[in-house]
Parts: sequence; structure tokens; C-alpha cells
Amino acid sequence: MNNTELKKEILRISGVNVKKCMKCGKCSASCPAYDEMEFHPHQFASMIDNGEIEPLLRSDSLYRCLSCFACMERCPRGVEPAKLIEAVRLTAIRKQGANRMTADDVPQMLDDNTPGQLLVSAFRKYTK
Amino acid sequence: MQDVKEFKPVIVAFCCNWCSYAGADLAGSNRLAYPADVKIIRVPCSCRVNPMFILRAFQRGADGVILCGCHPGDCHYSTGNYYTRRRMSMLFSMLDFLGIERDRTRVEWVSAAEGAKFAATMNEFVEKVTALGPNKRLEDLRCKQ
Amino acid sequence: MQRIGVFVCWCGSNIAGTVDVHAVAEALKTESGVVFSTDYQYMCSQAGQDIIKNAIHEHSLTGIVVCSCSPRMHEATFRKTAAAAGLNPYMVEIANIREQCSWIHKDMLSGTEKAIILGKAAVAKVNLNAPLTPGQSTVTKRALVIGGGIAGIQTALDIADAGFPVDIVEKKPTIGGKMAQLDKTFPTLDCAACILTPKMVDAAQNENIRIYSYSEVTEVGGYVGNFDVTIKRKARYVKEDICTGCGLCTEKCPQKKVPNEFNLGMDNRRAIYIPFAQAVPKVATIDADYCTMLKTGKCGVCAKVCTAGAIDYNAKDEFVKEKYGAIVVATGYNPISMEKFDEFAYSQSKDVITSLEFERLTNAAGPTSGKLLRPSDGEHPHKIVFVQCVGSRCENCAEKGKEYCSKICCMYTAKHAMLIRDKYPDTDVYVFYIDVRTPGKAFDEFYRRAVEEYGVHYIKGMVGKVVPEGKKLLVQASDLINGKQLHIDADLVVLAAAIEPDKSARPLATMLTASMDTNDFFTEAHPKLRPVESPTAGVFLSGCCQGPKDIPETVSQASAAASKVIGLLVKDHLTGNPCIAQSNELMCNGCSSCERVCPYGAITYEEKEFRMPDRTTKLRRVASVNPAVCQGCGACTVACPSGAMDLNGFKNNQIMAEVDAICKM
Amino acid sequence: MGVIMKVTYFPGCTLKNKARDLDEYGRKSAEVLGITLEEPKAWQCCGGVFTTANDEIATKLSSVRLLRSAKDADQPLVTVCSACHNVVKQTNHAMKNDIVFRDRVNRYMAEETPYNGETTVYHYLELLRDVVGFSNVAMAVKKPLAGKKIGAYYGCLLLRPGKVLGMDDPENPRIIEDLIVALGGEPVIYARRNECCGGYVSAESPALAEKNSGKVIDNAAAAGAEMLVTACPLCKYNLEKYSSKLPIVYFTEILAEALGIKEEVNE
Repeated sequence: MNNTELKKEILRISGVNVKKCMKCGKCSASCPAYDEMEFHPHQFASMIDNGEIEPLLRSDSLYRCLSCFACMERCPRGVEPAKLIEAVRLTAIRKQGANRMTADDVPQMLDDNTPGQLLVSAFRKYTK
Repeated sequence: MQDVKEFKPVIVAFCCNWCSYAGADLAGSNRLAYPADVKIIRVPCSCRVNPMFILRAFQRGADGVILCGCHPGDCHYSTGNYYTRRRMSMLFSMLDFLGIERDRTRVEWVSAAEGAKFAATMNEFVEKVTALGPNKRLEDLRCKQ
Repeated sequence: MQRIGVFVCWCGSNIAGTVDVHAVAEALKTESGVVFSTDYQYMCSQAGQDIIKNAIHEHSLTGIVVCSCSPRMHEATFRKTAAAAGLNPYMVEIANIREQCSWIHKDMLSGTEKAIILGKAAVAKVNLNAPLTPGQSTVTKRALVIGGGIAGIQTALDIADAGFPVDIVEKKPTIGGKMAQLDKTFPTLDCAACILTPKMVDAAQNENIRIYSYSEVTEVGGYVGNFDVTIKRKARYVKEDICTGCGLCTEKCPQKKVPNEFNLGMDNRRAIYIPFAQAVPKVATIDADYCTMLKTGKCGVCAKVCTAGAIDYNAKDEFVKEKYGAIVVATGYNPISMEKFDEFAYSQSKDVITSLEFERLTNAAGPTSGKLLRPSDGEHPHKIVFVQCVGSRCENCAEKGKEYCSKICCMYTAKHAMLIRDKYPDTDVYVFYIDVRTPGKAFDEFYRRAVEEYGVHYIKGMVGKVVPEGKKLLVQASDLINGKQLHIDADLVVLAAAIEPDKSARPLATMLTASMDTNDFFTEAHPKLRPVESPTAGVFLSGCCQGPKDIPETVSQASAAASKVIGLLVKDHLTGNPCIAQSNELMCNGCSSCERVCPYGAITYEEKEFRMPDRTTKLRRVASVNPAVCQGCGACTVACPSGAMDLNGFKNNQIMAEVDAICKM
Repeated sequence: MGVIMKVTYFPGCTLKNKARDLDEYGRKSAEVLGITLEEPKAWQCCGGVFTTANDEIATKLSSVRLLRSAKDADQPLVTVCSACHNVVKQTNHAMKNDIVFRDRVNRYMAEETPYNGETTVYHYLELLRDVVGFSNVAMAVKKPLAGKKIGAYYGCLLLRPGKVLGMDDPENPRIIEDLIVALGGEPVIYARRNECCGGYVSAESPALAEKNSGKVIDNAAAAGAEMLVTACPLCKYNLEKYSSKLPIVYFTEILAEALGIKEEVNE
């Protein structure tokens, strides 16, 4: 897919209207994973709008988003950056062999208290 | 034997005094041509146009009726064209039900500055109505002289 | 049967070039009712008008059709001509054969054909015309201004200066409004009180101005020139005419724990109070919610200490009825509640404040006597963060904020930042902004001074979260230019809260039948050309009730509204437009459909007695149109299910006749 | 207290093992408060996180089956884990409001009648507030948590997205604080109570979870909290793993304690 098609696809999956963004940066100001991310929530909105999707697809930022929805809750324009990040992440891991996490990774994540919820959630997010 | 004449539609245009009628005047001042088939009736506001007037026009042999008003939000009487919009969508769905082609009626917002839009709208409208041919369905034969 | 004269104008070659004017005149001769038809080079010239006048006399014409240029051009001219010859001016109709015919058609044949049809339509209409006389109504030469802020005060002063009596109705105990609470004003930094309080005093001393403070409008009837208004004078339990404003009662009142609304609850006042030193009128008011005497019947300290004997615990609300010719709405604004924006921790920390609270905090008459101190511990803040657009430009959160830009925040924030840096150079000031909007005279220069001369840190980005921890407020924000998330340990956070119309505006609009937008701002009659009039005749708009505004803009609009009011009040009579709606009472079934669509509230219902065919009488509810209020749009005529409502000058049968003439079938 | 209501109860995966406390205290307390929790015979894990992509069907089917079983039983559905609550409620919202998604799901499920989001989903806390009533909870308290300064930790999943979950004001929630008051404790308000602990990202980036959890605990401690209560096993895990400053317990545990049945559960 070229960038125009990718953009269309991501807007379709996310259901987000990126044109509503007024570039205030409140999403990135709210983001608790900001320092771990290469691209930040507001950049997802503007880069997707510009059709610059490839760099996002390759970025580890996709896997740092906590899905905590703070950006969605606080956005004054209803842009919902978390949905954009989710859409790009799915576009990345839906490709054959693009799973981020495999069963082999599990043992090193475990300690005595690790809740099943952690593994289930992580697999949901990192694996297709 | 009478020659088969080229079909010239009868078009009635209702224009509100404040925007569209002035737009039509501007089209005239700028010499922007549109077919002579269009005859304008001046009303104070598009909301003055009773759907009955439009039905009457069709009964009397009009081939198309167009209604022009101020742009939504710009109505001289603040809300008149909103009523127009609602009333006409009701009327049009009824006309649809009666089998009057959708292209024989139109609502258009034309401001006093949009002379060019007025002319373009009329040209386009006349073209569509001409393509449809004479209106027969609502013509009231009792009216024929 | 009408006797109609037709006058076809050549307009030099403008019409005659593409329309065979003789043929038009000839063709119209045979139309029903036409007794005379002619053509002439310039019908609007003196000679042309004389032709019309002579024809009216010679042929005893009862109606006239002029086939000429647009009625928007010369309808008034030909109406005057007719009137001069003794014909009712509304018996004139124009067929527009220039703009809508000769100018747009190239060939003579179709041009002439169309001109004849347009002429026929006009003749058909005139056949059904009836003489119309514009109604006249008197004007009560007194104006009402609702709201006593700077907008209301300025409007009242200007109207009073022109010699007309004005009443100001203010719901608070004093006039002055929001401006009285401000410290300095941008962009000149003169003190708000210094420029406002003299105007308040002027208003109090002007013999044409009467101030109803602590009062509210409860009922409005009537129409332009003749409004009947009921004003509720809320019981203040102090006799206004006797109280000298000495303030002794406010010092002795034992109830000390009443949040002081003038200082936005940042300190306390007594149950009997004068809002601030320069209050107008300077009389005390008892707050019935807190007064021990009024609540329990035990206390009476204020009555004991009042040497003037002004205290009256038995006072009741009073209702005053007044007549006015014009009404000005100046109900102003309020900052929105910060309750739903708790990511900024407004409810969690006293050191997160709104900009209006900040004004009180830096005001010499405020709770800290003008020293900038943290509300929580009274310490001097060294790092202050301003957050712009809190609740403004908020599309997603209609229930929290407002979609519009509040307009004043960029400038007052620059002012606050500058004042802090000026007074306390050791204090760091950060302003988080989305855009800085400074389109006003000397505004951008002002903002640039804050940055360049005063060293205020302007950062493009928003604040996402404020975390009170210990004595600090941890501010997490984005710096979009540098691509960073910032963490600032601030001492004070100031929120530029969006502003909204006062809550009293919506019920008032209903009383006035004035329209409002979805944000509860009053709508103007025309957004560009009639910005200070409401669509309802005789109701004018001043200040923030119409939209967010700063002080210079408010004052200009206030004066503009005053000039419109003066223009109305100087008239002895109002002449209406006779082309207005009229209800046929015999057909009206009293359904209220017309009343609901009327944008002016011109239609009311009355019970009328009717004689029935069987000689009994019957009381029926019928619509009645107020000719002074109706503007003649015709919305009601279409809404009327029984066909009782019609529009003079554009009657149903007239328009139908035009349709028939055009369709010629 | 008599039985007020029978509800379908979804414990979810973690409550069956690592977060048994959350489950057992919750069940026992509900019994005391007149709520009968009926666990469906068969259920599947909700998946832990809700995928906002509107073309994702398969990951939401387990929630739809669960919602349908509650509908068939004509009962509201109650969850106690924050994550389950988030996933199930968001799925239900989508089934109710996203027509395209709903039709695709219903076609896939091929049941006799379509499921259109009819089930009411409560979080256990909402059940206490809206069905039982905190005043009635307060009346049932046997051993008030007198004087205990407790911080509520909402995290992200319990409140957001606010419009979909409709649980409480997402920026200034009160529901757990009100419960703490009802139980005789003293709630401590601190700003980071609705900031994320690090969630599932702790699987890949423990540093992020450590940072976030640390900030939450520090903020709560600075505000004077002596303990934190949560509704989420993953929050509890992250907070406990990265800080030992404050004890972290499930809200059901303090509920059971105040109702005087904590020992009973542990027997």
C-alpha cells in the first residue's frame, strides 16, 4: 500500500477525523508514556494527516502507548489520538510474521505475582 | 400542419427580495445571460412561498419551479429560510411521490453578491428541465384555454 | 374593477435595445383592467413622471404598472409619483424588464416576449392590489438598560446625555459589573477602577438616569416604542433612601463567615455588606441567606448600630411597572465553571485559580491588598504557570466547555504575566498557549512586550495535568516547538477560563422574544450591518451578551446601541411598513401555528366575540398581528393551515395571479 | 438484608487465580448486601484490553457472548475487575451504537436473535452506588475503618473513555472516595489517582511501569494516604512491584473488612 492508501486505511479503522485537530498538544501533554515514545500522540495526528505513515509503522512508539485513553479524554476537539495509534499498530502487526511478542518471551516476564491479565493484555496488544 | 417547435420550458423562479432578487439584478447588471424561459416573481422572503404556489405553477403548465433565498444564517428575517428548507423538503418528497421528476424543482441559496451564481444556477436548471421535456403529469387540463 | 395604466420605459437603449417597447405597450393594452398604455424614453425623469401623473388624472387610474428597471432601483420613485398625483403609493407595481430581461437577453424576439409576460404578471397583480396605509404608533420616551456593567453604564450615559430618561436594572446590589473586579486594563495598563468608578458616579448623579440596583426584570410586554416592563426590586432589608453608606453595620455584624463573591470567595464578608468601597448606590444590603436575624429572629445588631434607622427586617420584594420605548440588553458574561476540568486540579488545590481570581489577587482592594500571595499559605509564588484556552475552542466537550474562542484571554494573560514580571522580577512566568490572538489596536505590540521586554516564557502547547504535591504544583505540559514534554514545579497555576453569557440571559431572551444562538449569546439583526440591534424591533444589544468582547469593543458597542436608541426615541411616531401580515379572523381557528413561526413575537391571541349565523354570539380565540412589530416576512402565512393569514402587498391571490400570468395556461 | 437483585457476575481470568482476593471478598460482600451474583456456566476471558479499531471483530466476541448470556438471563451484568469492566462496557457500547460493527458481529454469531447492546453493564462499584446505595452500604458496616487514610486509585481503565463508560467524572471521580466514606474511612484525594500505572507495557518496558507507578505512589503518600485501594489486578501488581511505600489492596477487601466478614472469607 502506498501512503495515501495507508492513510485511508488508518482513518477507516480508527474512525478518527484528523482534520479536527487544532494542534494544541494537550494529548502529548497528558501522555504518561511520552518520554518512551519517538513519535508522540499529536504527531500521530499530524503525520497521518500528512500521509507520513511509514515512519510510524516502523516506530517502537506503537508499543509504548498504554491505551490509558488520557489523550482521548482530554482532547478538546474529539480527535482521539489513542485510536490512531491503535490503528497504526494493528496495521503493523497484521502483516505476516510481524508479531511483536511470542510465547518464548513469556518466561522472562513472569514472576510469582504476575497476573494473567498482564499476559493476556500484552498478547492482545503485541500479537496478531 | 404546425411545425414541431423547439421545446421552450416555462420556468417560474421565486426570489426573496433581500438576497436572491438582488442577486438576479446583479446578474443583469453584469450582463450574465440565462434563458428567457426563466420568469422571476419577487417575494419578501423565501418563507413566503406557499407550497401551493409551486403546485399551482405545475398545474398551470410550468415545466420547472425554482425557489431562491438567502443563505442559511443570512436571512433578513433571521429564520425564514430555515422554514423554507424544511417546507420544501416535505414538498419535494410529496412531488416525488406524485412522480414529478426531482430535477423540475430546486431550492438554491443565492446572496445579493452572487450574480454569477444566479446565472449559472438558472442555466443549469433550465438545461435539466429542458432535458426532461414538458411537464404533463400535474398539468390541469381544465385550465387549458 | 381597476383602471390600470401601463408605462413602458426605454431606459434609453438599455431596454429598447433588446425589447420592442412599443410592442410591449401594445400587447399590454388588451390585458384585463388596462385602460391606458404608453412608452417613453426615461420614465424616471421629470418628464416621464409627469406622463404618469397626467395619465392618473386623465384616465382616473386606480393602479399603475411601470415596466422598467428593478424595483430595488425606482419603486420608491414611482410610488412617490403616484402619491403626488393622489394615488395610493401601494397601487404601483414594477415589471423588471431591464436587469431581468433586456440586459441578459440578446435577441429582440425572446426579450420582447419575456417583457410582455413580465408586464402581464404585474398587471395581474395590480388588479388585486388594495390601497395600504402604514400604521403609526407612539413612542414612550424612556429607555431601559438591563445590566449595569460597563456596557450598560456607557449606554445609559449616552442616552441620558441626549436628554432621554434611562433606567438601569442591575441584579447585584451595585452597578459596575465585571470591570469593577478587574485590576488593570490592557493594553494601556490604566487601573480599571480609576476609569470605571467616575462613570459609575456620573450615572448615579445624572438626573436622567435612575438605577434599580438589586433588581430584576420579570416580565416584558408590548412592542417597539411601547414596552411594558415589570421590575422586581428584591428586598435588601435596608432602606436605600435613608442609608448613608457609612458602613458601621458592616463592621459590627457578628456573622463574619460569608464568602465574599466580589473577591470570588477568596475572603469573607459580613451578612450585611457593601460590595466594595466605590459601590453605586453606596448602601448596605442584607444577605438573607446568612443573616441571623432574618433566619432566627435573634440578633438585630445592625439595626441597633444604624443611626440613620435604615434597617428594615420586614422588607418584601416589590414590583414596579414601567413603560419604555426601547430596551437595551447588557447582561454580560461569567467565566465558566472549572469543575469539569479537574485535570488542572482546580478543585484540589487553592493555588490553582482562574484569571478573574488572579485579578482580585493583584488588586490593591483585593483579599491580599494587592500583594501576590498564594491563597494556600500566603507565600510569594516564584514560578507561575498560565494555561490558555481552558474550556474555549472545545468542540468535543460541549457539556464542559465552549466551541468558540473567548477572545479576551490572550490579552489579559499577557497583561497578568507582564504585571507579575514588572512587580516581582524574581518570579518566572510561563504561558502555555495554542495560538496567541491579538488582533486589536496596540494589542500585538503589547503581547510582544511581555515576551521581549518582560521575559515571559511563552510556550506553544497545552498543559495536560496539574499534580499538587507538597507545596508544589507539578505541571505536565507539552512544548510543541521543541518537541518536549515539560515538567514544571509551579507555585501557582492560573487558568484562562472560557467566558459564557450570564445565566439570566436565556429567560430574558424569552421574555423579549429576542433570538439567541446555541451558546446563549443574543443574535444581532444582521451580523455585519446591524450588529447592535436584535431582530426584535426596539431591543438593542450591548456588550458581552452578544458575544465575547474586551472593554474597548464593549464600550463602542454600548455607544452604538445608545445611538440606535436615541434614533428611536427622538421620533414622536413610528411609521410601519404596511406590507405586513393580516389575519382573517373569521377563518382563524386559533391553532397558534403562526405564533410559533413568527421570529418577532408579533402575533398574539385574543378572545373575541363573534356573531354567529344563528344570531348567537360566540367567544373565539383568534390571532392578532401587531403592526408595529411585524416585519412582513410571511412565514406565518404558509404556516397557517386554514389560510386565514395573508400578507398585505404579497397576498396569496396576488402571487397566484402572477404565477398564472407567467404560465399563461 | 433481603435479596435486592440477582445479577450475572463475570469474574474474569485473573480473579480465578492471582486476584482471588478481589473475587472472594466481592462475592461475600454482595451476599451480605442483598445482591446474588450468578456466574455463567461458561465464560471466556475478555482479552484484557479493548481494541478501538472498528474492524476488529474476533477480539470482541467473547464479551458479546457474555453480554448475550446476561441478556438471556434477563439480568444486568456485573464485573469487578477494571479491565473486564472496560472491555465489556466498551464492547456493549459498540454493539449498541456502531451499526456496522453490530451487524457484522451478529452475522458472524448467527444466533436466532441479534444482540443489540440491551444488557446493562455495571461495575461492582456502580452496583454499590446505584443499586444498593452507599447509604445502605454504610448501614451494613459492622467494623468501620475508623481513621484510616485511604487513597483511591482509579488508574485508567475504570474511568476512560468517560463518555462510553459513564462511570464518573473522569477527571474528578468520587465513587471510590464515597465508598471509603461509607465504610468509615477517610479518603485522601491526590491528583494522580486517575493516571496510568504502566499497564501491560510493563511486560515490555518495566522502566515505564516503574516510573509511572512510582509517581502515583509518591503523590498518594505525599497527600497523606496510608494505603491505596484499587479494582484492577494489573494496577495492584505494578504498584506493588515498583514501590513498597504503601500497602495496596482491592476495594472489595476493605468492603469485606468493614462489613465484618473478612475473617469469614479467609477461613
